[in-house]
Amino acid sequence: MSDNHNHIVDNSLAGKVKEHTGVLAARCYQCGKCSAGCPVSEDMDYPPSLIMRMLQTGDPKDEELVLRSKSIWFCLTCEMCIARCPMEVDIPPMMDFLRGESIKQNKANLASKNIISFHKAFLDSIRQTGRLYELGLTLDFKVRSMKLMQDMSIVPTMLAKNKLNFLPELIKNRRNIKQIFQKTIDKKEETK
Amino acid sequence: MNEFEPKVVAFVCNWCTYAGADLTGTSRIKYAPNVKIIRFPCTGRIDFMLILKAFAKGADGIIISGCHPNDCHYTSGNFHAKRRWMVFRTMLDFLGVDVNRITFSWVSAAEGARWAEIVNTTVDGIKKLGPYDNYRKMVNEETEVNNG
Amino acid sequence: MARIGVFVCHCGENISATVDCGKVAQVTSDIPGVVVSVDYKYMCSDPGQTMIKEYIEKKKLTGVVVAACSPRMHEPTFRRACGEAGLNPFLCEMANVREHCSWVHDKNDVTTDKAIDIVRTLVEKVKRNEPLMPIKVPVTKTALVIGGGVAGIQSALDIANCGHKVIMVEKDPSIGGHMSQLSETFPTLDCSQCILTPRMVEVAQHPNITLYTYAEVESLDGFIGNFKVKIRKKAKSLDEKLCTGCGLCCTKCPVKNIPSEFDQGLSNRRAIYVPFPQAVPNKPVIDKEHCTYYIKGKCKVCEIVCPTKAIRFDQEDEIIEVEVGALVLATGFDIKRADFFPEYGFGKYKDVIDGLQFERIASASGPTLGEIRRPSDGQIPKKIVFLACAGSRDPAKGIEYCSKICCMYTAKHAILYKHKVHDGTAYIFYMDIRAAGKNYDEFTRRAIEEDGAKYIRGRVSRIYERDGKLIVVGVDTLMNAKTVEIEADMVVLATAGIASPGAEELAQKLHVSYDQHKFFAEAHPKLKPVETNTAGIFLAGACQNVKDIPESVAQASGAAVKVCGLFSNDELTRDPSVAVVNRTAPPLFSTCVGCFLCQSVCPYQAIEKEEIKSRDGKILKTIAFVNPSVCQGCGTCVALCRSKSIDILGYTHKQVYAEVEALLNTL
Amino acid sequence: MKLGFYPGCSLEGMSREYSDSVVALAKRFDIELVQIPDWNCCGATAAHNLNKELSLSLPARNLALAEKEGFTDVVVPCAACYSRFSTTHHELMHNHDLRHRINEVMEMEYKGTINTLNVIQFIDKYIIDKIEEKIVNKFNYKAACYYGCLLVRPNNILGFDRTEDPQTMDVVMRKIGADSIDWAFKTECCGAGLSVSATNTVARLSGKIVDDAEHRGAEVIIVACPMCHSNLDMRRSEINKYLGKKVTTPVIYITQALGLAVGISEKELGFNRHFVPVNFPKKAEIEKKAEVKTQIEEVNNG
Repeated sequence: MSDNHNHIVDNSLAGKVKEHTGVLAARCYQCGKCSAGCPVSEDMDYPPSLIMRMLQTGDPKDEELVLRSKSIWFCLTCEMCIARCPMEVDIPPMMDFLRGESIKQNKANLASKNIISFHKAFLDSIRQTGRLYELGLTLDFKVRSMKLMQDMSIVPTMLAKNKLNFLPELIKNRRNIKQIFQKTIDKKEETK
Repeated sequence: MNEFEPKVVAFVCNWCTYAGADLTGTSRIKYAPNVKIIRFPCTGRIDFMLILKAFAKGADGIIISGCHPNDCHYTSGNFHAKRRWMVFRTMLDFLGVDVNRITFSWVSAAEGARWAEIVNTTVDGIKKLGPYDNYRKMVNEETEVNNG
Repeated sequence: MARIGVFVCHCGENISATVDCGKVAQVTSDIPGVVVSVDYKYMCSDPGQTMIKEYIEKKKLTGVVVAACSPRMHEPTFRRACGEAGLNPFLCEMANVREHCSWVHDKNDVTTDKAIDIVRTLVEKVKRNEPLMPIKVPVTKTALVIGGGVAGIQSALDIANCGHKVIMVEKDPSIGGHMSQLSETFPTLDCSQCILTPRMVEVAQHPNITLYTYAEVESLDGFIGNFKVKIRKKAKSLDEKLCTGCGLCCTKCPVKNIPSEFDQGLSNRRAIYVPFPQAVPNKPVIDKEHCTYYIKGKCKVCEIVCPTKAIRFDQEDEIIEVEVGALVLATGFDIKRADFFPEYGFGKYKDVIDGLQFERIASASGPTLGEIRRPSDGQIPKKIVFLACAGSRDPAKGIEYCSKICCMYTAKHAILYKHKVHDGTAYIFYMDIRAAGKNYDEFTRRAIEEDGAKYIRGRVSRIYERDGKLIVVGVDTLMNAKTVEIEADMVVLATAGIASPGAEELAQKLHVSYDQHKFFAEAHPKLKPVETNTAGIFLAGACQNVKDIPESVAQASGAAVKVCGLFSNDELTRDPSVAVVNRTAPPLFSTCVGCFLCQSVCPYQAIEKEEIKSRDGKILKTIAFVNPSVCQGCGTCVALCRSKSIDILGYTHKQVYAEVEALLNTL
Repeated sequence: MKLGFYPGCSLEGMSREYSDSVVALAKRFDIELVQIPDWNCCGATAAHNLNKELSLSLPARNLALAEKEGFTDVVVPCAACYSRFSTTHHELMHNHDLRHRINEVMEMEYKGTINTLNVIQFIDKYIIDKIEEKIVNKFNYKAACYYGCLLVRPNNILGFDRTEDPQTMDVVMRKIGADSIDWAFKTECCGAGLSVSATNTVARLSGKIVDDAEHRGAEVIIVACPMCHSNLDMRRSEINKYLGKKVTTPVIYITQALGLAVGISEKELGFNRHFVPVNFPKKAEIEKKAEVKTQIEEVNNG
């Protein structure tokens, strides 16, 4: 009610988060329940509650760290944080937004490039075929991440147990899918 | 600045809504200045002819507010008000008075924020409806007829 | 011709910050009938009031309008001033330009114009005011105290010791409230029972106090100084005069497995029981819901064993009617059970308990006789974890406000634990330590420094059981939000304090207002903390919001003083704004046609039939008559009267219609 | 009866045994699951990690297609897809501008008539009441029902069971004679999308889950999500490495468990595709067990 009245544009990262996801960083009172419950907080350089704090400070240095952090890429969007947050601060959509922002500004964390390249490979597979082509995905991922040997142990078994298709499944209306990509993610990347 | 600023009269009871509006002040919650309050001991006292009077004299909207059901300082005044309002409302409607210009609500002594909210929503609503000239015109014509 | 004086107050900056008071004075001086209009920094100050008085005399004023704060604030002040200057107090009205104008709008012309309109409105009203004489009503010098906790006890004793009669109503079988359940009290660690029980006994024995336990207020009528209260005495199935409180019945009753309310379900009681050994009165009641006789129609063991034949199965609830002059509400609070927190497993795991249960475990009179033993297997917990804010400050699952007492009692729990389990470790997960109070912060420091309580700043995400241990998964936000896992033997949740279950219903019975959390609302957040909006009803203790013992007791004494102050007069002057039926010259006598619709709606049965007789006693007309000492001035009859024959003094048709016109600036 | 069916990519590939078991089970109850024609991948975690509109458009296309086919209930066995579908539906229904934008992006219209069912909801709605009379051999094992994240969270959107200590799966399993154990990792995350990219993390998270289940004497872990399955099953060697012990507790889909109970062959259910061998005691023993159990019950009741 009250904040409807001020129309000042907030250019801080927290401001952008508020604008795009409706999440008000200031609402977090740093109880840390999210960090306590987060399954990957020990893989994160900054557990969720710390990310919230860094948004609260509004210090450009902190915002930089957030966008370059591993944390935003390790977030599994398992929704545990919001399920237990006493202040109902909806972190997962915020993380989604931060990832997008991080890529836009070319600040994606290097140590997390596997995750990112996996996501990209995943999307490309859809872009080409309309569906996920797992074998292709794994190979593509290996090329992107240069982890040629990883998982080689299980791939044969996967084939043996015919868990992997040799040939990709193609959907008919691939044009449609391509359009969807062009109108959304590609466009976004141009604008950056 | 030449946007239409409606005149809204609020008839409120002394024990709940008047005190509630005081609390709005004490807690410094801002609201639209278009509303002016007239204090009654109880909504039960409010004579609905006042509504017509107010419209005739230039009000564009009206708020009537008292204690929540069961909370009336006088046990049942607000129930009588409510019941009479039910009847009166349909009558006004029948007579062609725009009942959307009248807000009937409960605000307790502890609901400062709620009072501000009700005022703002009512004022916004009336702004959309515009000034209530046609009622005033109607009334004045009548008086002319009576005089002529 | 009216001669009105307008006095515009700046209230320091409070009004003048957004309203141009000078302009208000200047513009309103042009209103016909206004002979003087001035503004001043503090009207309510002595010089301010003197100024008003001087103008009344100098200008021969017939009415005064003070444009300042809410009439609920200073109307009495200014009316008294007018009275002192020889002007009838009811010819003084207040224009509320602070709460309803300067505080809620920004600084600009619109706000000033609104202030002017408000003043104009009251000028037009006051022109039409009639001098009124306050109505005098007698005061019944007996107080009713609802609730027998520490607050109720304090109020009752204070009032009784001032020589006034007190009636105390307690819904449970014994007085004592939550305080009697506590082990030791912060910040001094003195034993709760030791300081409370003497006062409980004092209440029972005080010549001025009548105690009704196992009783509740049924209804309330009347008004300040003259309330009529119906009290329901629930059947105890016992003749209290005969019962000696030997307690034999309680040992023989075959129904053994009812969870004890007093021990928070950690022990069992019988169907006929005394809630706890020090109960006052120390006499049993039969719990009809569980008693075999009331369920199956046979048993009567208690009746057989009772040496004085005091059991009365046929006893009925009894309604007692009393007249009192004032009420003190001391119904206390309740704790929110923590089972709305599935992630903490309260109710699933026996050894996850709440604060009040820990009090019972730590209490010498408790189920473990004061030894810290966990409920599941009676083992002594070597690692214990306390969770602060388990429900408080939690809009998602609990309540948004801070329960205030948890920080302190959790620190106390940690200390008590360390005193009883020397080789044990106490962990406390907290967000903030709120220890504002005399010797409070020192107390929490003591818990940390002397008794080695391990405070961890962060919340707990979840608790699960594994191999008989409770795995507490929390975080330390002072260590880069590092996750902390503790294998605990017992967990104590500092659950939130909430309004007691019956609060809303009671508030509605008594017509006192309450807030969104169902706590009773004080008349003014700062200046009237013990009054309610209903004159003659006062607040004591945690029924207003969660309070600790010292605060409750202080407020209780405050309420007591208010009551005694009220009782220091033999009669009260009441606001004379009551309804009157108009009288006109014969042969009409009154426009009242005697339909008596008004009679049917009057909530106070204040309207009677009046017969107008001729000299030779012939009844000429029967019209309505309003009894001024009964009428409360709600005005429902006024709005209802079809012939507009009833008017309410201070809110007459003339006045309100004039107000409407003035408000719309069309006079 | 015909119902809409969205297998999703993993059910076509890595986890086709899941898809097979769902279809086979449905058939047993005379329900035909009809695939949404020309369905596409929902984008799973990847899409909404990188671009919001994309992450909504991909599922929206499928919803729209389903709507065109005139389905109302669409069964989506993959928890990830289920979550994406539900979220998309919720977002589009609560934000009109967004809905228009997305419709425009995919050049199709989604009105919002589709009701997405996860596999448990499907069982609950169409199968559970009829299952008793069809049970051939009781599935009487100690089962740890694992829900993972995406089935129960976020509750305000999915509104399926409660986020902490959910019960629906357990109820179903008890119906077919299983003894569903109370354990602590029902809804902890398995590592989901990080399976390929951050294997160690997955090993740790899934490790804790498998360990707790085994520790509490579970003979089998029941799942309803291909990602959970691949992490708990395919990644078992990494898991065991992390735990430093060999845990052999098999992981099967709830539909496979029900399948067994109503007498569908292990082959048909595709047990051979699992990494961790699923070898339950022979049927005879099961039946014996069952008899004993029923006898005991009779004794208790009589």
